[in-house]
Amino acid sequence: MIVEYIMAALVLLGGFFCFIAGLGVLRLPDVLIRMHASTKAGTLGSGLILIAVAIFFSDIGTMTRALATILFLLMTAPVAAHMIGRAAFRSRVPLWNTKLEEGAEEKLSR
Amino acid sequence: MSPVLSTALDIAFVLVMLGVVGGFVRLVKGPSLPDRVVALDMMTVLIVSFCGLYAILSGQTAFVDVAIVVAVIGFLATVALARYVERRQHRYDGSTPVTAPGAKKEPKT
Amino acid sequence: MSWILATPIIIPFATAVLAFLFRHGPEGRWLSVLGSAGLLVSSIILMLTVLDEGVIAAQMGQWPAPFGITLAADLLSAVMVVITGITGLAIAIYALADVEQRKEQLGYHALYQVLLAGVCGAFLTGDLFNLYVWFEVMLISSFGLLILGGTRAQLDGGIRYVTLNLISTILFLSGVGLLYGMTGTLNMADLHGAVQEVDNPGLLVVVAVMFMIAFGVKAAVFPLFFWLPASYHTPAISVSAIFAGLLTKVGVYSLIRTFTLIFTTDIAYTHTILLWVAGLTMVTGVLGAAAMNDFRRILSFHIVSQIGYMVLGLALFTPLALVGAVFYLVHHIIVKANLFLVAGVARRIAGSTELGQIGGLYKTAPLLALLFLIPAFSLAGFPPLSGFWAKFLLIKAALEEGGYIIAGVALAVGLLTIFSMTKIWGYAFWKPHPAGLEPRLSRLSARDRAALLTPIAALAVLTCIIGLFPEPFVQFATRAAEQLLDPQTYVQTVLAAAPEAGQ
Amino acid sequence: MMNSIILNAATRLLVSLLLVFSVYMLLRGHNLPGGGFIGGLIGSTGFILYAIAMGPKACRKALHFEPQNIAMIGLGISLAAGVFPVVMGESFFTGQWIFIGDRASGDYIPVSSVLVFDIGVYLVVFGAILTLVLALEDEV
Amino acid sequence: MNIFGMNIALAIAWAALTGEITLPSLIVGFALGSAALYLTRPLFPGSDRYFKRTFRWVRLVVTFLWELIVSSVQVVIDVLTPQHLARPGIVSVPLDVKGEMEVLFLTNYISLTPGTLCLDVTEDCNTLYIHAMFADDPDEIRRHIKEGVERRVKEAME
Amino acid sequence: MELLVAIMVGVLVAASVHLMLARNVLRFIFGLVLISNAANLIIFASGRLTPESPPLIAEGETTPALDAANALPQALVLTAIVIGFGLFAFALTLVYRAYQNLGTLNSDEMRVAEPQAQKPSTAGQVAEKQYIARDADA
Amino acid sequence: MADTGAEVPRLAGGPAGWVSILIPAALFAWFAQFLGPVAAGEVLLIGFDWVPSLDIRLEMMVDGLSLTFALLITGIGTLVTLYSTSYLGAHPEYPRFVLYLMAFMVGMLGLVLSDNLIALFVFWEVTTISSYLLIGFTSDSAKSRRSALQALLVTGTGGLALLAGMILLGQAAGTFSLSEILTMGDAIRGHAHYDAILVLFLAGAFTKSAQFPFHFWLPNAMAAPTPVSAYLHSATMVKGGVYLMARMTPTLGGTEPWFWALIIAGGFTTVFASVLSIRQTDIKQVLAYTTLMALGALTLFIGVGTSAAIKAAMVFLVVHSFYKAALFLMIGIVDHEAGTREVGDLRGLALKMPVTFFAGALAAISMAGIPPFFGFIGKEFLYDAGLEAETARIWITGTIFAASVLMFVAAGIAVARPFLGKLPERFKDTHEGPWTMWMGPFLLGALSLFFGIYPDIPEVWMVGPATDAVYGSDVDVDLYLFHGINAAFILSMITFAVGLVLYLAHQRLRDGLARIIAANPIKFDPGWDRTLDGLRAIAEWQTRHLQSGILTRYIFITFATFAVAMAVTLWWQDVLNFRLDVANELEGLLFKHWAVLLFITAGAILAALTRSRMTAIAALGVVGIGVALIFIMFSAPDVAITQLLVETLVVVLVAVAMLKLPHLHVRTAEPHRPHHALLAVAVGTVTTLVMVAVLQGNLDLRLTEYFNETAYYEAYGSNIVNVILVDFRALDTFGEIAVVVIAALSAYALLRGTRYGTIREDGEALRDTVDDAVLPDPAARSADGEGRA
Ligand code: NA
Ligand code: NA
Repeated sequence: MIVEYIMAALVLLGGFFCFIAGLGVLRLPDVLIRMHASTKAGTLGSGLILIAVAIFFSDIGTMTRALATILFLLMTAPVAAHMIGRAAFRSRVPLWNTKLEEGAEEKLSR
Repeated sequence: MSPVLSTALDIAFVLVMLGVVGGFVRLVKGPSLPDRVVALDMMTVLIVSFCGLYAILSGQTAFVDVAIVVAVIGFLATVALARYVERRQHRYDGSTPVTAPGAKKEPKT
Repeated sequence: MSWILATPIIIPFATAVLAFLFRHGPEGRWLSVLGSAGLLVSSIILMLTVLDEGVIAAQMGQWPAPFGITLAADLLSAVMVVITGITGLAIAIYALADVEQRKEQLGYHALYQVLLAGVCGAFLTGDLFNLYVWFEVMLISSFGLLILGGTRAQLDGGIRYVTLNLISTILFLSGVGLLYGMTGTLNMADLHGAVQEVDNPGLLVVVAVMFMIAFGVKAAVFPLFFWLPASYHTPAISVSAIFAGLLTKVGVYSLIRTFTLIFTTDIAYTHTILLWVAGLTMVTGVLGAAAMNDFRRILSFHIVSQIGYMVLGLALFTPLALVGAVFYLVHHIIVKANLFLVAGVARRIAGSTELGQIGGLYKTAPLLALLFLIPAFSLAGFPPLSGFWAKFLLIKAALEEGGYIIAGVALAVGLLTIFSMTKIWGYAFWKPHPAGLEPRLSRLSARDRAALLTPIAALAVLTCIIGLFPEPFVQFATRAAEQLLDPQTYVQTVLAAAPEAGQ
Repeated sequence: MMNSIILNAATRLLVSLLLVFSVYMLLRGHNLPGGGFIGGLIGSTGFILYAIAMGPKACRKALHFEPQNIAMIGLGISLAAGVFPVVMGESFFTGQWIFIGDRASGDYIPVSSVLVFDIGVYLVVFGAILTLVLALEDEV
Repeated sequence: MNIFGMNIALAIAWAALTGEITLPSLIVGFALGSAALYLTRPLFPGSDRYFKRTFRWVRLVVTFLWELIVSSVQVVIDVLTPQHLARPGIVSVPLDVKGEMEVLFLTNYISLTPGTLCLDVTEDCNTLYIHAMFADDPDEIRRHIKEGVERRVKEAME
Repeated sequence: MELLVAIMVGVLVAASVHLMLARNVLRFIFGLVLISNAANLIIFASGRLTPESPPLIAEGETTPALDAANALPQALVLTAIVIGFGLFAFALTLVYRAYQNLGTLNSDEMRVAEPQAQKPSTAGQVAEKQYIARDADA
Repeated sequence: MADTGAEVPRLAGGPAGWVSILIPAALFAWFAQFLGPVAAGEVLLIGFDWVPSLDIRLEMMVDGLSLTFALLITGIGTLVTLYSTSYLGAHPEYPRFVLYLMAFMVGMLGLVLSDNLIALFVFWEVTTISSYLLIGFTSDSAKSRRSALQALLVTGTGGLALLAGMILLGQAAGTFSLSEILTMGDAIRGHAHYDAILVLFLAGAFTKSAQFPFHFWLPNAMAAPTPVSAYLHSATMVKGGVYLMARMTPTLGGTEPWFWALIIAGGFTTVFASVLSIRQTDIKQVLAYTTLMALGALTLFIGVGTSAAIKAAMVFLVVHSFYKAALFLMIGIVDHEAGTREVGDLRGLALKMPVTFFAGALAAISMAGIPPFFGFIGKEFLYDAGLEAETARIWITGTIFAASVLMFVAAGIAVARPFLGKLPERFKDTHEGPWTMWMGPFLLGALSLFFGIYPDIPEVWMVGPATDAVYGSDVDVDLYLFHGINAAFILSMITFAVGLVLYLAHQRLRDGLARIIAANPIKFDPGWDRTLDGLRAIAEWQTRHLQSGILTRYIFITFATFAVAMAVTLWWQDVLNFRLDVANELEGLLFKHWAVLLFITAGAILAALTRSRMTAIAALGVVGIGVALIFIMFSAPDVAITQLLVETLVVVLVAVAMLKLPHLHVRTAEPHRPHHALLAVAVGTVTTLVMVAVLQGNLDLRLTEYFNETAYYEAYGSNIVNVILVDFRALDTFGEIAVVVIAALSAYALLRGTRYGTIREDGEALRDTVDDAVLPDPAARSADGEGRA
């Protein structure tokens, strides 16, 4: 029973972070800031739900797969963010109130 | 499945789908290409959640497999799109009409 | 039993794999010829078996019908496979001199063999979804063949061909889905019975019309034929020829198969539509040909026009009309493929297929002139060549049914066919070459000459044989038509073919 | 080529991981979601990533075989799996099964023409998609 | 690695002994095995390093997870509050780590932790560019990364 | 449930037809992707929709659950998806290459295979060359 | 060149020449053996089954009519082929000529001998084809080509009508056998299809025999080499139509429509052609028009249909064949030796070419109808029959009178003008043609005289039996040269008198005619061109609109066809008569279902409307994901995985391709086209309606149940979808992977086979022709061996 509650909590929390990711992408002022939302909240939300899945099935095969999925997200989400961020910067997307360090412009644009 | 978990799942579904809707609106609004890519990337991550929720709802581990595949390939799509954003902007700056390359060869970048 | 039905699919696929792996050497093209010969042999064995035993069927994977996929051959299927074997071999030989090494290295022979496999699969399958799959196999290999070489005309023609055919494909697929949704089965013999029990018979007609449109695009009937004249003149001649011979005929075959076996619940509605389609197809196609000034484009429009005759046979839906349709199918494949092959030789020695730019073939290449005249006059329906009998049967069938107008249309279209065949003859053969060139076959190397002319001559001889000795062919077509009109044997054979019948 | 150290590093990790994962999906397909298509598709995604990150040339080198040959050989294997029963006197594509071990007790390893067929499917999908993607990548 | 292998073997042995080869039993077995190995480490030369690394890894993962949660909460706050709180900036950080894998690990860590998102690494692996949500004090950010994250990653992966 | 899918299919079809009717052949390709999805949904829905019960035989069982979803249309859809992908990939490369060699994506401007029809008068003159000899009388 | 004294006469045509002569000669001899039995009233049937299942036999029916024709065909054929050896033997295409001529002869023989309607038609068309090839023999000449086509199309049109007529007749009679049909006259004439059959048969006969208004092809056909004209266009082929009418007289004849059709067409043709013959300056054309006149007369008299008329027709048939072939051959010799056929140029050749002159004179006298020549008998019989006719007697007689007068004139023009008078300087070196050439006209001319003197011979062996056959019962035929001074004789005398006057005035007559004709607005020959041009214009108009080259229009028509056909069928079949239980449908739908629905809908609409490529791709991705969600929600994990993988690959490929593709709005701004939007909505609506209707019914789950039950026990798998894919329906999967392989190979070939930039904008024509064609310079080609890279 307690496990059910834990799972319910994880699921709700995960859903909440997912919602925040979506809302953040919608609301935040520029693309790089939006990426903070999608990368962090999205990954965390999915991760929580997957943990709930792992607990729910609790057989070795499913647990490994659920955990593998989490690991995979942790591994790829930041790389994806890096790719988009770099592309955004290079394609000179307007940034909201952003302080640019000297020389960063050239280095990043190449 | 206890009513608690079942209710939590229903709520979570609504939350996840709302997140997806948020992403979709961003996708439509843009305004820049990277914005759209971010929206799409986030949506694929949310689909992972959706699959996880469905796995619990149906009691079928099969949907965990869907989740893992989504995690793998969502990344690939994002990388490809990011490259597109980066390269495209280099090639055609702004929206000035592009002369079709049928007649003469363009230098490779 | 099973192997007899499967070999026309297995052989070309195996050939494709081997020919592709040996694509960089000369082995590839000889493998292709060998494989085509193997296909012909296997198709003849199949035909003999069908003649001997009547309808035959085999359950793939030993799963009983209607659960697994059934391959089945009645006389129509068998003869279509034989014709595929004949034209396949002829064009494989022709390709020895027609297809450049560059294209071979890109996989020409694999594409070609898979095309043949797809065509045979479509003729032999007894399963509607499997038919869809073979259609796709055919379609995608035809895409590849069509653009191989990549001239601008090919790319442009390719876009037209691809877009319109893809639409048809989607319609076909959706139709299969809907039909499954109504009947719960995919096996065509099983569908024959299942459609009788559909709750909403009118809906079945709606789906039938959907299939009609899907197959209509494939068969290039009015008003769905645009893709054909837009593209058939662009690829290599070998490719044009195999397309001209086989592809649209698979559409016609499918129309015949489904509208005799499955969609016969409201003939008054469906087959009346087909009758209109037939007439309009004949007329618009032949007028299109009259407007063209290119050897291959004229021939392409004639394909459309001739499809109208075949559809007419189906639309009339009498025994004699179906005899005519079957006879027409067989005749047309041989003749039309051959005409394209002749066009290829004409281009090789006279420099173009554009009628305004060539000429003089009659004087200096009399053999080619003869080899053109035979299929051309056969196409135009002159006796005693094969085309005459085909038209005769259909017109007789139409008149017997009181279809005076459609018979008149068919006759008038025949006249216009003469008109455009003689246009080619007048410009390419009789008129002197505008550049003063004397196109001679001797300009070709002996090897090329043999590779190019042997298949043409063989097909021409076949045309003459059908024309001079039509009786066995008519009898054959009669039996085939009987099977089509009374599908009970087909249905029972397919559904009863025990999985153990594998040996 | 993306010229990104981060992406390159991630790719190195992912390619082999995806390859292993794809084979896993292939082998379990008969009993759980997966199979030849899915396996082949996942396997190819790894190399697509490789091609995007490090360029098609490097990817071809890593593949060792021409992808179109892989695809064709896959087709040949699938065909052979279907023809084998014909040689054995049964219908085209009749599954041939050998169980190493005792099936009743669940301790067994199945070897079947069906699995061979699925392996062919895997190779076809893998080879074909890479043929396509690499040909396109060559253009970029 | 043979110590790691032994640890795995112990985990499997535990699971086999308990009669259920499930993930929880394996994890328990692994933990018990580690404890056993730790206690008997004089018997295994070089096992010191193994445990040091294991410890650093565990520390890294735990801090990482913690920071992921913190950063997400930060995002939540910014998203849910009506005004945009962020004061974004792009900051360069000189790098000590050299290997590709280390860089990957580092950047992933940075991206998933509060307020920072890794934008790019220069091709010579010398400089890291990050996007910070609160870039009032770039030096503070640099210091946090150099002395916090980078050090821990280096230690874990060396 | 099926009703909703039917409506969705209708929307997808309408959108894809609209795209396919565009002069830009790239839009046609987009339409193709959409309509393939629609066709797959038609097959899928034709097998009727069953929530939350995949056609898998659970370990230790010999048949799937009684309420398991219809497996056949799933297999058909799977086949159709892969075939559709093959066709799409080819169509895309074709459009790609055609753009480079024809210099346009506008199908109205692609007039190589079917050149702009000559003015009827000129065409007539060309064709008439064969008929130059005419007797004056009768 | 010294004569080496070879015993075997040398033929200019070589072996082909010998073949060409010996075949007709042998056939002539063979047919001659039937003269006895046929004269005795026998009808011989010799043949075998050809296509028994269609009631088609290859069977000769040898009776008086067919034997007469057969003998004319082979006899004149022998003479013409002999003539041709000299006329064309040196021509490089002479063997082809012989081939066509032999084919023609076989066709003609088959036509007149066939007992089976369809076999008759087969041979009928053989004559059409071979005459096409013969008229176009001098293929370098545009005039020849045009004439050949004209002949082919005009007679071909008739031929097709004839085919329809024959099929209808065969249906009405229940057989295609002529010998049977000939006995069913009353039944056929009373049949509902009689009028149609008649019209169709006459269309065939009139075109073949060049009856007005289908006459114009025949004078043009004179573009053919002269032996061809002599053989085909006077003696044989053009009489095919006459044969047909004669043959069908017992079956179709004797009715009002038959009568009026034939006498109007025949009479008009007769007068019209004889007037025009005077107008010609080319002697061959003069003869051509007189041939038309003869064909008209024959038609006319077959139409009249009395025993006297049939008798007259048969006599005239034979008479005309003799003299007309002779005259054509004669003018051929003149042309061959003197180089012209113009009546204005030729003079006084009699001494230079005495034999030719003599032969021509014999034939011309026969044609003029002067006793004691066979032609006189022919004319007398015509007058007799005309005067005996029960209806339209005056008109018929008048027609024949006018024709006879003008034939008299034409005979004069054809022979008197070239041979008599003072020899111009330019013909000084002209000499007689070789024996092979004059032998034909000489024999035919001589026979015209011989048969005039001994009319019993043709009467007993040919005309009599022929008349019997046509009339359908025994007719008393008695040919006589002089039968006392009766009305016919008096008319003959008047004919000569008027004819002589007109001959003397014929040049003025010709000028007058030329003026009248010039003023006449109705011109058939240019009308023919206008018909063809009109046809071509229609064809081009249709093709321009239908096969417009505009892809969007093609697609529009395709979808519109779908929408209209489906909508009409839905309405017509009253499919949408069920009541939709919406409440039930919507039961159990949760937020997630609605969300996915909205998600897909919004994605689809976005994809359709956006002008940004990136948005479009993303929208596609959205739809793909949405569909995958449906698969997830409705229990299809395998499909969902595949869908997601494929959808991602789609996005990846598009993203790669778009790096080099232009923006959606660059140069392709889509105009707002309401009819496109309307069609899109229509297609979508129709699809939804059909789908809803289909899903109303119950689904038979036999197949699925079978799979569920056997998957584990017989196919050893637990994932039923996969088991279906790799076992139950493995053949589908195999085909599908073939699609994948080939798609990849094709795309590869497309990308690798055509390097961007290697094909120049203007290089197209070069590639299509030059690359594959062997060029005029054979040296360059042979240098690189096989000529293949
Ligand atoms: Na075709
Ligand atoms: Na399948």
